[in-house]
Amino acid sequence: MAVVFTQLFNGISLGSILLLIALGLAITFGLMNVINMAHGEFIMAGAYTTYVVQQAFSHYVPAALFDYYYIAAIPLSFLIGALLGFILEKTLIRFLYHRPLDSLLATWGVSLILQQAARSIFGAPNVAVTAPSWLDGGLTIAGAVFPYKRLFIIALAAVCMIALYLYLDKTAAGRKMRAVTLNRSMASSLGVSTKKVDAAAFAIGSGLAGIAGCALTILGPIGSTIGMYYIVDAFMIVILGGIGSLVGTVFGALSIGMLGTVAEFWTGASMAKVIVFAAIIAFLQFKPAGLLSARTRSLE
Amino acid sequence: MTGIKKFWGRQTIIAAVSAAALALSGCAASSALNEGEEKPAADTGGDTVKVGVLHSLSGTMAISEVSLRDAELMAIEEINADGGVLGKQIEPIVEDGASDWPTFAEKAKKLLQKDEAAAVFGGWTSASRKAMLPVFEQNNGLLWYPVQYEGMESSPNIFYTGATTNQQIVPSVTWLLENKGKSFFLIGSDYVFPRTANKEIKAQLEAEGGTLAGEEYTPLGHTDYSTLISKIKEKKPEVIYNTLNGDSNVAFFKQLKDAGITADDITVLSVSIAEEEIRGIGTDILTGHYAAWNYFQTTDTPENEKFVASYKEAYGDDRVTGDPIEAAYNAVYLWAAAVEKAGSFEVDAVKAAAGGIEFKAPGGTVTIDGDNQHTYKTARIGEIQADGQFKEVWNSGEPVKPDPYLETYPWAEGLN
Amino acid sequence: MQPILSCRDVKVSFNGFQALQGVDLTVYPQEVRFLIGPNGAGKTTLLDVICGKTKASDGEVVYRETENIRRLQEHQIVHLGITRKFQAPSIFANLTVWENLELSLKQKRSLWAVMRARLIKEDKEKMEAMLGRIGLAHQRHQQAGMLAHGQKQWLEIGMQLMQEPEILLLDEPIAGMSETERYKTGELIHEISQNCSVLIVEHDMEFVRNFSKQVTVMHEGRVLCEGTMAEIQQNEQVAEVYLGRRESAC
Amino acid sequence: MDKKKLGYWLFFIALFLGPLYLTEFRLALLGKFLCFALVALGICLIWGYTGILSLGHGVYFGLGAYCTAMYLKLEAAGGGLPDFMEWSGVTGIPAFWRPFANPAFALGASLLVPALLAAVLGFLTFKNRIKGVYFSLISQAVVVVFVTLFVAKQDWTGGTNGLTNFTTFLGFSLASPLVQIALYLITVLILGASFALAAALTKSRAGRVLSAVRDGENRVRFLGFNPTSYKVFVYSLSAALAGLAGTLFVLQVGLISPAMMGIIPSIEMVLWVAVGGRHSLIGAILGAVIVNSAKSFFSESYPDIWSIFLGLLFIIVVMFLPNGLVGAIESWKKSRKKSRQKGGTADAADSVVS
Repeated sequence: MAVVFTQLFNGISLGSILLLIALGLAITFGLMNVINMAHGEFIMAGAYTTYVVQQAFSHYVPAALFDYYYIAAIPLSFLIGALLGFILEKTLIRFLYHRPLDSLLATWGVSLILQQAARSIFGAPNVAVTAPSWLDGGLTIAGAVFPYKRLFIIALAAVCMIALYLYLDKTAAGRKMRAVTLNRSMASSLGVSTKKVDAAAFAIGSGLAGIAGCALTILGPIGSTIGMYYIVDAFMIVILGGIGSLVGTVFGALSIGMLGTVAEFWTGASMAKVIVFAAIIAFLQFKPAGLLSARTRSLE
Repeated sequence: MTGIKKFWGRQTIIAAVSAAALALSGCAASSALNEGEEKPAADTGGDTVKVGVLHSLSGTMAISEVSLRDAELMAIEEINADGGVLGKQIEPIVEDGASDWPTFAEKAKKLLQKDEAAAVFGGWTSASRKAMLPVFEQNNGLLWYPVQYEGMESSPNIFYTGATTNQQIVPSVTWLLENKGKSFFLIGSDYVFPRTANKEIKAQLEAEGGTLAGEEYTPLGHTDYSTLISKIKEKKPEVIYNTLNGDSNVAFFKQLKDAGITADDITVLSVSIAEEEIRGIGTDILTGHYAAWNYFQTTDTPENEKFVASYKEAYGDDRVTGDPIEAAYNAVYLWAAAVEKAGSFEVDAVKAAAGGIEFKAPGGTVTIDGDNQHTYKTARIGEIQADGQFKEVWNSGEPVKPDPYLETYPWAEGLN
Repeated sequence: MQPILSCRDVKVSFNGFQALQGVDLTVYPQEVRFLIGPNGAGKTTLLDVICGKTKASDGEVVYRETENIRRLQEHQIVHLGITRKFQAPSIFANLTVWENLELSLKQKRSLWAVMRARLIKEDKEKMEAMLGRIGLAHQRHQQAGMLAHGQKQWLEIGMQLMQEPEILLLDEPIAGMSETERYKTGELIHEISQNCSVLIVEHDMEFVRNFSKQVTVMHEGRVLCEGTMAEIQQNEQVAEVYLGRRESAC
Repeated sequence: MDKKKLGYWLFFIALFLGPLYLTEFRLALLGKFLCFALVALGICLIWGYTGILSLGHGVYFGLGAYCTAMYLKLEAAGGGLPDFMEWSGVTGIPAFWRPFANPAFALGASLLVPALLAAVLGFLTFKNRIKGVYFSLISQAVVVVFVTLFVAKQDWTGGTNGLTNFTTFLGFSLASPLVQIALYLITVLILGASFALAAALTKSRAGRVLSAVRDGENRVRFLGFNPTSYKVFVYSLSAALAGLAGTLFVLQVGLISPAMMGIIPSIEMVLWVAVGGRHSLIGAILGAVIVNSAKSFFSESYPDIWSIFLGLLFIIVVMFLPNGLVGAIESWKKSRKKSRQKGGTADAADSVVS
C-alpha cells in the first residue's frame, strides 16, 4: 500500500517539477508563440545563480544564516532569468515574431553560446549546491516517506502557478499581456504598448525558468548541460496541454508525470521515456490542439 | 518553360560559388597544414615528436575529460623538462572529440594521417574508444586509453591503462559480499559499460553466494530517481552496486538521501565516482558510501605526493586528482618508457618493447602486460569522507594481473 | 429546374456560439445569387461550409440533388466543381502570375498525374486567353505578390475561372477596387454566369443593386428573406435589422 | 541557361576529380560532408520548397545507416554472432537481423525503412493538419523515442557504442584506400543524380504545387489539390535521401551510433541548409560542406570555443542572411545589376562572368 502512495506522490512530484519547467514556456511559447530553445539555458542560469548565492552566503554571511541562502536564491534566480530573457527579447526575438521557425533556430544558437559561456565561467565539471538543512528529511505517513524537498517543490510550483494566474487575470499589466497575446493589432490600437508588453511577458516567462532552475538544484545536478535534459519535455508538455492554456499546461505536466512514473515502475526508466513520448505523439494525432486549447489553431 | 528558366536563371552565380566552396572544403577542412605523405608513419624527423591528445572538450563528456587532457599535458611537460624522449621534445596536439563518436574517429584519423602522431592519448567513453578502434587498427596507430572499462576487448593498437573489470569490479564485489551483505541491487545508466559490468556481477554473485535484489537502468542524463528508489525500498537490498554515469549520480544520491536512506541502511558502492565527481555531487550526501578504484588522491606513496602537488600547482589549488586522471598521466610515462626501450617511435617497435615496462605511478607500480596490453594495477576500495576524499579501507596488496576476458574466473565462462 | 446546390438546415457552432442556426438556401444553375446581411450574420460562414473549410455540425449540403458534400474535404469539393474566392486575396505570392494560372488549370490533381504533367498547347491557349480577360497579359512573369491589390483580386478570379467551376463562391470580390474595376468585375460576373452559378457575399449595396437578380438576406445565422433587390428594400424586417442599421451607421 | 548547367556540371566534375588533388584524409572528410550534403538536399526540399521544418532527420539518417551497418556487421562476423551481441549475452542472431545478411535487402531497406516511417508519420500528422512549429516539435519527440529505444535495446543495436568495426563490403576491404576512393566517387555520383532529380522535381508542376503548399496550404486545397499527399510524398523522399546518406556515411566513416540520430545532429542538419540558403538546392549542398568544413576547422584551431562559433553562425544566418549564402549572393547580384542599369554602364564582359 505504501508503494501505491509513494508512487502516486512520485507522479505528482515529477509532475510539479515538469510544471515548473514548462510554466515559463507556457507564456513564451503558449501565449506569445515564440519557440525559445534557450529556455533550458535559462533554467541552467537559475541553477547557477543558486550556486553563486550559496557561495556568497558561505563567504560573507554568518554561518547561522547560511540556511536562508535558498530564500534569497529564488527571487534572484527569477531576476537573472528575467534579465536574460529581457535581453534576448530586445536583441533577437522581437525581430522574429513573424518567423517562428527562424526564432527556433536562432535561439538554438543562443543556447549553444550560453552553455559554452557557463562552461567558461564555472568550469566543465558540475558544481554542488547543498540544500538548506530545513529541507532535509521527510514526512513519514504509514511507512511512506514524503521528502520535504519534493513537498517544497510541489508547493513552489503551486505558488508560481497561482501567482501567474493572479497576475494575468487580476492585474492591469497582466490583462494587457493577455490582450496583446490574443489580438495584437486590436490591443495596440487600444493604446497598449505591445513592445513593452512583449518584453515583459518574455522576461516573466524566462524568470519562471530561472525559478525552475533554482528548484532543480535541490534534486539534481548543476552543470552546463542541464537545460538540454528538459527542453524537449517542456515543449511537449505545453503542446500536450494546449497552446495558450495555463490550466492545460498543469494537466499536461501532471499527466506526463503520472504516466512517466507508472510506466517506469512497471518497466524501466528507458522504456518509460519511450512510452511517454510515443503516447504524446499518438495523443496529438487524435487531438492536435492538445488537452485544452484556448484558441483554435489557425490553419494559415 | 518559364519555370525552368526561372529555376536556372535564379542561380547563375552558383557556378562561381561552387569553385569557392570546393576550395573551402579542401582548405578549411584541415587547418594550415603541409601536404603530408599519403602513408602515415610516426614522424621522427626534427627535434620534436608529435603526440595526439584527444578528449571531449565540449559537449556532455567535457565534464570528465578536460581533466584527463590536463593530466596528459602535465606529464608531457614533465618529460620534456627532463629532456624528452629519445632526446626529442614531445609536441602535444590537442583535439576536441566534442562528445561525438564520429568526431573522435575523424580526429583520430587526422592525428594519425595528417599529424603523424607517434601516439594518441584519448577517449573516455567506450563508445568513443569503439569508434576510434578501427581507425587505429587500419592506420597502425597507437591509442592509450586511460579509463576503467567493461573489458572484453584487446586491440593490438590500444594500450589500456585504466582498470579492466577484474581489477576493479570483481574484487569489489567479493569485498562487499564479505563485509557488507549478500543482497545486491544493481543500478546503472543505460549504456554498454553498466550492462556488461552487471552481467559479470550477476555471474559472480551466483558463484560467490550473493543474491540479486534488482537490476535497473536509466537513460543517460536521467534526473528523477524517485520511482527507482521506491523499487529499491521495496526490495530492501543490503548493497547497491552503482554504475550510473555522470550527472545521474548527482540526482540519484541527492534523492536517495531525501528518501531517508543513508549509508548505514544500504551501502552504495560506485565505480564511476572519483574525487572530482564527489565535488559536483556534494560531500554531505556521499559520506559513508564507497567507491572502487586503483588510485585515490589520498593514496599514500611518495610518487603521489609529488603528483598531487604538481597537479595542483599547474591547474590550481582547488583541483583534485583521481583515478582516470592518474591513469592518463601514467599512460604518457608508460609510452615514453616503451619508446626509450625500443629506441624508436615506430609503432610496431614500441608495441614489441612495451611488455613488462614498469612505472612507479602515484597509485603504486603499474606494469604493462605484453599479452593483452593492459596494465597490472592495485585494486582499492575507499570510503568517502566528509572532506570529499577517500579513506582506503581495502587494497589488493599487490598489483592484479589484467584479465579483460575474465578467463581465469570459472564463473565467467558462459559470458563470452 | 433542378437546383445545383441546396443547403438544408445547416448549423455551425464555434465553442458554443451558434454562427449558423439552420440555414436553407437553394441555388439554381446559371444563377447569380447575392448574399447580404450585417456583420456576423453568417454569410462568410455559409460559404465556408459549402466549400468545406468549416464543417457543419448539422444539416445537409447537397450538390445536384444527389451528393451530400457536408463531410467532404476541401479539395474533393473543388473536384465537384465548387470553387471559392476568399475575401483577402489568396494567390501564391512567390509564384508568377503564369504559374498561378498553371496550377489553377482544370486538371488531374493527383500527385502522380501532376508530376508528369506538361503544359500542352491547349492549356497555354486557355491561359493566354485568361490573361487577356483579366488584363494581366503584361504581368505574366511578375511574382504575384508584387501585383497591385486590384490586380491580385482579378488574378484570383482568373484562377477560379481557370478551374471551369459549376459553382463559384465569391467573398466580397470588389473590396478595394476602383470604380471602373468594380464595373468591369460586375460585367465579368454576368459573363461567367452563362456557364456557372455564382454565389456572392457583398457589402457594397450600390454594386448589389446594379448587378443582382436574386438576393438573400441573412441575419444572426438565419435566412431572413429572399427576393429581388426591389422586394428586399420593401421588406420591413430587413430595413429594421439591416438597412436601418446601416443608415444609422453611415 | 546553359551557363548555369555548365556551372553545375563543373562543380560535380570537380568533386568527382577530388581523388586527384586531395589527400586521403581530406578526401575522407569531403566524402563524409557530401553524405551530409545529401541529407541537406532532402531537407531543402521539405523546408525550403514545401515549408515543413523537420527537426528529426537524424532518425532517418540513422535508420538508413543502421540498415547498412547491420549487413556490414553480419559480414564482418562471417556467419557468426556479431561481437557486441556476444558480450551482450545474445545467443543467436535475432530474427529481424537475418534478412540483413543479404546486401540487396539491407541497401533496399536503408532507403525504404526511413521512407516508410516518414510516410506513416507524415500521413498521420499532415492529415491531421499538424504543421509549422508543432510538426517540428513532434519530430523532436520522434527523435527522443528512437534514440532512447536504440540505446536501451543494446543487445540488438549495440547500444551507445552503436555499430562499428566493419571489415568488408561485398567482399571489398573497407580499409583499402582504393575502396574508399570508389565509395567517394559513388557518393559524388549519387549526390549529383539526387541533385538532378530534386531539381527536376522542383521545376515540374508538382514542384510548384509544393511551393504553393509552403505559401498557403489551405489555398492549395481550394485549387483542388490534396496537400497531404504532396507533403507525405516529399517528406518520404527527403527521408529516403537521408537514409541513403546514412548508408554512404556508414560505408565511409565505418560507424553509426544513436548519438548521430539525436536532437543536436538533427538540428545541425537544418543549420546546414539555413546557412547555404533554404530556397536553393545547390545552396543546401554548399551549406552542408561549408558548415562542416568550418566545424572541422574551428574545432581543430580553437577546440574550446567552437560551439560559440556555431551558435553565432545560427544567429547571424537567421538575423542577417535569412536566405543563406546563396540568397545573399543573389540579392547582391540583383542590387549590382540595378545600380549598373541606373548608371547605364552595363558591361558585356562583366555580365558573362556573373
